[in-house]
Amino acid sequence: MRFEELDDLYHATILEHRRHPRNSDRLEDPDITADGVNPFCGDEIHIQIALDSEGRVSRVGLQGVGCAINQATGSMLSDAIQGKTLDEVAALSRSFNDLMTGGPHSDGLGELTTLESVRQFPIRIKCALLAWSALDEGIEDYAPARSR
Amino acid sequence: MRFEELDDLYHATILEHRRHPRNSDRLEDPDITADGVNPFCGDEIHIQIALDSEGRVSRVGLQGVGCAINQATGSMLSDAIQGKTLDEVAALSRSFNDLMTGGPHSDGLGELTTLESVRQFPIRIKCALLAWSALDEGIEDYAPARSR
Amino acid sequence: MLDSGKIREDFPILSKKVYGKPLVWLDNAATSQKPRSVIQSLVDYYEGYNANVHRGVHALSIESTDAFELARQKVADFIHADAAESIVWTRNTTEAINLVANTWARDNIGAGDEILLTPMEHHSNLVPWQKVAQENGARLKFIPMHEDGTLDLENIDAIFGPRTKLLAIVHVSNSMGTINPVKELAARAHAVGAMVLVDGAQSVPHMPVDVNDLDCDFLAFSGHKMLGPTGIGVLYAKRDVLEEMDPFLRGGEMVLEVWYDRATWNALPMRFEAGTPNIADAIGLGAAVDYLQALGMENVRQHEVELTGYGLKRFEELDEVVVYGPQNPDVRGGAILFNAADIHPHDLGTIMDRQGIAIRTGHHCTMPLMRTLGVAATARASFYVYNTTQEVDTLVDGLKEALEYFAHEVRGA
Amino acid sequence: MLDSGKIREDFPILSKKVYGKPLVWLDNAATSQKPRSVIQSLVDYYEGYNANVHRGVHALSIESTDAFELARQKVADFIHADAAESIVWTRNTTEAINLVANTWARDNIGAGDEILLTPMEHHSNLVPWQKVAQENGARLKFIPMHEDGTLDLENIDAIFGPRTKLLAIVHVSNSMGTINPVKELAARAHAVGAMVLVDGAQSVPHMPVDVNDLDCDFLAFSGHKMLGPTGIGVLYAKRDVLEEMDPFLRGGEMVLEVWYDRATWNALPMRFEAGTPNIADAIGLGAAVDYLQALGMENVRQHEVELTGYGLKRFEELDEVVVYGPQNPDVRGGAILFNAADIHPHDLGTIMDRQGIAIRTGHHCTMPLMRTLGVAATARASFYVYNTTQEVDTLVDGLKEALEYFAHEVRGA
Ligand SMILES: Cc1ncc(COP(=O)(O)O)c(C=O)c1O
Ligand SMILES: Cc1ncc(COP(=O)(O)O)c(C=O)c1O
Repeated sequence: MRFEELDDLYHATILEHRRHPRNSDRLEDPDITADGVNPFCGDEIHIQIALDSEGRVSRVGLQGVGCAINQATGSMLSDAIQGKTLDEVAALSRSFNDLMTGGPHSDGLGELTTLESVRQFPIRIKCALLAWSALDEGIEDYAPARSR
Repeated sequence: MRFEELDDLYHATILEHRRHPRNSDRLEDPDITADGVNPFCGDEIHIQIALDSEGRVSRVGLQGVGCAINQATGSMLSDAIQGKTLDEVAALSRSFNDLMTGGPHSDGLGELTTLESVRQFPIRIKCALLAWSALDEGIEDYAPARSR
Repeated sequence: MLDSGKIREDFPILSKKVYGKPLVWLDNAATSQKPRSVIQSLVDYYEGYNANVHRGVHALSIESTDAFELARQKVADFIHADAAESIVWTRNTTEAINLVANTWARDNIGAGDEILLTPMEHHSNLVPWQKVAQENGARLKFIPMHEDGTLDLENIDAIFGPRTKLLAIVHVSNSMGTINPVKELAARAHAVGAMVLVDGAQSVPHMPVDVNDLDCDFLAFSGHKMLGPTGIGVLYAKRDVLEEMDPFLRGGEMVLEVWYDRATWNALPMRFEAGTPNIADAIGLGAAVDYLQALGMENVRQHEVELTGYGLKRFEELDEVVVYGPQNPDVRGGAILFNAADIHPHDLGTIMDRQGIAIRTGHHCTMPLMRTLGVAATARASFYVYNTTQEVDTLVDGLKEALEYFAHEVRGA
Repeated sequence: MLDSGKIREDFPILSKKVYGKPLVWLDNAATSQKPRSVIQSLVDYYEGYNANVHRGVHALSIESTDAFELARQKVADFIHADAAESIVWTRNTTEAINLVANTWARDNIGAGDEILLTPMEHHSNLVPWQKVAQENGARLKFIPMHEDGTLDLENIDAIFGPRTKLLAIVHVSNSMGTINPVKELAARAHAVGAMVLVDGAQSVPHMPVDVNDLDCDFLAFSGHKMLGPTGIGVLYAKRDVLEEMDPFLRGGEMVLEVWYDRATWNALPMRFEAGTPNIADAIGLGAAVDYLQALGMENVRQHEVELTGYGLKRFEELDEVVVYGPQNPDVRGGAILFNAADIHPHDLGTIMDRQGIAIRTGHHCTMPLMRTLGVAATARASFYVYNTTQEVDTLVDGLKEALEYFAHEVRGA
């Protein structure tokens, strides 16, 4: 059987992240928490973020169950947002969404760019977006608390 | 336009009965009353029967609204049951039902036999049966009262 | 405006003969015929990409889901709805109205509240409200009607009040053709805080309908009356109204998460679509909408105004025939309701049938209206895009002969 | 027993290619494919005799009514129902169950009463009862289940009691294939005066089902899972039960007489069919029943026992794959539920899809069961009359390669 057409989707980088997810330890005292579920897949993602005094992401915890795409995206995300301000994280999230929907996207996505292949499998795009939409909501929920 | 195929359904005898329904005066003190409605057609039939001392039909009143078939059948019925015992009326009703369903039927139906043509118009058979099923029910309701 | 001759070629059934005579289909208010493109869309689905929708990762499921949701978008565009989420698939108009009766109405209409209707409602927009009234202690109230079948709005201010919770009104009467001033009445209803449900079974197929212009909260219609397959209908509802409503039917597809003792609901509009939907026929309705859009709904309307005007004029030749409903074709739909003085509608129906002419006879699912008109039954001829003035002639000539036929009684077997 | 090779020729879609590979349709528990005769029955209807049923006097209406009612009789005969009046058309299994929940159950289940279910119910036979329980103050109770997905009936005497009012049970589990001893449980239920509803969505299409033998009060199933069109389903109910039930949806067709303030109901089964029915698809389901009857349901069952037995055996070659449900093909239906140790079902689904193999992945509308099995999602291959042992081989070989593929991670773009 020839699986070439799958090699983009299951790119080595993606499978490596899935096998060895980064930052998987749960943070005990996070500033921000974010949770996403996709009941149709049984996929779950849980994110904790600690900020430093300047409001930059200092530590990330991310745990989840789900398919390779969902798992790998989460792992890459947990690396990619390190050291960024929340505004920068939000911009990154927009950029990743653009990548998935085929729009023009900035090139600051690093490893995440390997997920571009998911676009050839439209039904799986939501797998790649679960962690990001959870993150967006987490940040949104945090923002009003911050301005209180 | 050629209506020949309709000439059986709208046989002269049938149209004549429809135009001049027999026994249409309402009886004031009937022994038996029977009413039938077919809401889908808006058809109605109301029958009153007076019995003589021997239990034979002595007078009939029959009023109704509805199509030619329904009206004509009612009119013929009101003639045909005169002088009969209730058992004979019930037998006549069975015989008419047989005529409509294409079964073997006795030949005591007289004029009613002209309605045999209705069988070529199956959707109209219920029009011919309305008066008879009302009559059947009226007799059934009367029977227990009689045996009390 | 429409080239009916050309249109007819798209409808295979119209070349059929009945008792050796060409079929003249004038029973469109009951159900319409279907163009080849709609029939073919069903064949294409079953031969090419039949699969259950929404939860499959395989190719056919993705293809069927896309086509199914595209059909929803087509229907949304057709009635100018803002979003496809406002379109809930049902079996027919009747189920759409029952959905609202069993959800929004059940939860929002209380004792002493009023549901406002018209005397010309189809049973499907009357009997569901009788149940709500009975169970919730509400009252049905009817807008008065003139003899010509138009609403009597003289005392309209007295009709709407603080207890009015719902106006449920037929847009175009399936019996008399009356077009009701739904937009104006909806504004009145909203002014007293009432909701508005429009029975669009006879308007959506026949004229441009814009839910934003009407500003109705609910609109119900049936696919089978607008060139689409049987088994598919639509409930349109404003998004925020739908969002607040409890689900109706429950089961697969409409849930988000389920535990043994409880469940949460899926997003709109799936929340209101329990179980495997009627996928093929939804796609078929999409094809019907394509067909109507290509004709142009203004043209469809214009065609029917012309046919109805012509028909009403020709009916004047028939002395013994009474026509019900408004007489001006510009303010009525394409249905002519009538009675021949001396011939019962069913006899008329049978005689027409033997000439290949299909008309409807009886109460047209408006029994109370029949009583109000003082008749037990009536006959109805109703038009659509493929009907022609020649067919109207066939009908009127056929009626003439029927009248003559019944006038002569001395015939023998 | 069945000649699947010959059968396949009757199904146009089966000659389709997906990504250049022959379609291997193993998603039959979600929906089945359709033979040419069923598709043609729809074309024949729309091209030949499309008309609204039951109230027309014209030729087409009579023809469509006859075909529509003949289809009902065919379905009645198929499940050995005594009378066609026991067959109510619905959209699908889900609507059929909701009909009972909103009528019989709403009126007959009271506070403290118990509704007995199993842990393997499809959402459609669970969520409607949650609503009844909540609104009427009743309790849902679940028959315990063994690890292998069969019911644990050891303490069965303690399970049925005087408060048991309804047993609502899936005949064949759509997830695990378990065949439940419905007949025995129905007898128990009746012994305590409870009613019995059987979810036959996965039994009626796949094996002989006799409602009199099962002695169930209600049986629900879907046309689209048994070679029929989408949009048509069936509620069977015992005649005397149906006779006592209040109507569900209200409107045209289900009424006898209507006044402005009240209505009376039509005869069975129309009383439960409001509005224009899905005429074409009911006739299509009749054609599907003809097709299945010609094959013989005993043969259909035998074919699936063989395929499932073969499949379960071949699955044993896959070390890293867990199969759920009972292992003996004689006591289970034709669905194999499984998980590959290290590959998420959705990744598996995508990999199979690219080989042309359609399997289903996820929770199969049995989320609570998935939790009981301790998994978030699973994969399922399910069989029908046109599937072959070669297709089972394609599936198992494909799974092998997928497992190998995921085992090697060092690949680059
Ligand atoms: C066991 C079972 N019950 C109920 C259903 C629901 O069927 P439908 O979606 O046709 O209503 C299904 C199918 O999905 C099923 O497999
Ligand atoms: C005005 C109107 N409302 C409701 C209906 C009911 O439509 P359906 O039978 O498709 O539910 C009809 C059609 O019969 C109608 O003409």
